Amino acid sequence: MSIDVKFFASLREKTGKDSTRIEAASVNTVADVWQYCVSEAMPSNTLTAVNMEYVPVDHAVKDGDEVAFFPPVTGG
Amino acid sequence: MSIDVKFFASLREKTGKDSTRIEAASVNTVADVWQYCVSEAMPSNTLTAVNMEYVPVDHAVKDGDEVAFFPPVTGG
Amino acid sequence: MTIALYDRPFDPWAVLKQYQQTSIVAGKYGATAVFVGTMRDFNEGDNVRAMTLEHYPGMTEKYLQNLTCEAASKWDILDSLIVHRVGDIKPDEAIVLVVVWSSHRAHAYEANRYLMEQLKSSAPFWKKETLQDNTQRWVEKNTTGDL
Amino acid sequence: MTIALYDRPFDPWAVLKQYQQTSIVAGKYGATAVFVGTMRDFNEGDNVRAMTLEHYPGMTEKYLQNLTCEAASKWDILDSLIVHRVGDIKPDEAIVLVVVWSSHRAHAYEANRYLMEQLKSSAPFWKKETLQDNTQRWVEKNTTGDL
Repeated sequence: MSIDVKFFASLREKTGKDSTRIEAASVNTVADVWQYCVSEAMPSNTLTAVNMEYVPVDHAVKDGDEVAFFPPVTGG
Repeated sequence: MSIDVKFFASLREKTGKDSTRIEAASVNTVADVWQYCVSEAMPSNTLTAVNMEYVPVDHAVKDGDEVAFFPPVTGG
Repeated sequence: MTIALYDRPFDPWAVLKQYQQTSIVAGKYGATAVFVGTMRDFNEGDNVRAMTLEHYPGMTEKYLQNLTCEAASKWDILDSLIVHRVGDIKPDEAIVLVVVWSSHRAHAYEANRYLMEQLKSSAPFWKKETLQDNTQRWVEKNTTGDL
Repeated sequence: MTIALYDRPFDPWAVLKQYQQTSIVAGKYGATAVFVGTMRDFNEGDNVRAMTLEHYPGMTEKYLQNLTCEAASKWDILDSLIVHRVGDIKPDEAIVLVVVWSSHRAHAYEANRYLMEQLKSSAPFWKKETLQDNTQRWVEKNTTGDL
């Protein structure tokens, strides 16, 4: 299946990835998407979203999803 | 002794008094000032101030004080 | 810490902006909490045409000044501004403006709320409303700040 | 219920006044609660020259829109406005403006505070600071809204 993956802020810089599309059969959850894209372990404070809604890392992903990884937010 | 007395808002209208100076020997407390000036009893929700600070009705008054009577406030 | 009584209409945003530009040190405050109370054209089920705000000259200023000092001692605030209308007021005109500048939002929010609640419950102002049929009535009691 | 992201400096008081004049029905609101977050020229003991606010286009808008709807269901509010800067920001520029109009001050205050706390803790924005010596660093964590 095809998944759009995005990294923001310090995670974008650390992983050296911005936005990428992956085509993978072996990917079931948000955590799998990270593992597929990045060799290092996901930092424990990473926030994860699917289709622009916050989800836990064990959230299932499906074809066409947009999966995002980012550090704690600091707006306002 | 000489005391300046002020009435505000609905109390000013009810008593028909605005600001008045009394010269009285028999006046010891804020409550006495009311009694000296007004024939009716003081409404129970009346607020009282001496020299522009809130005080209870049994507060002692002295020569030269400014004593004020007013209803619950409704600013803001 | 500034308080002011205005006997004519004022634009709260213009007053606030002006004060901020002239009195607040740029770059030092992170949080500005503002409350504006505006005259509505209805109250307790009746249409209201106009209002007169009576106050106790001298005590009003003293009360508000003491209040701002008290807030400054309770919270970590850089400055505060209270502006209150007196005299004749029309619907949609601002009655009160309270502003608190702080480095921290919790202090700005809480000090602002405190100033408004104290002002509403204790500052010597009294509202007299003129209804649609030109009858007048004193507003008896302010609402509490509870939900 | 309006949200907007600005990629250039804005005058919060002018934006607020303009919105109020065009979108809020005169005479119906009694309480306006406002919060403005402004960039300071210091943070965690260091002088800060500039800041870049990154965000997640699409999710930011969605998050803020859902948040305003949630607040409107929790409190009795007439309208709300959230404006947030993105991109390059200089000290003393406004970062965020949150306004709530209501008939009742408790609702205006509490909804405003809620919007700010949620925005701070969950809206997908990230600050990168440029210090005096031109080094850059990501702000790691927002402060809590506690005293």
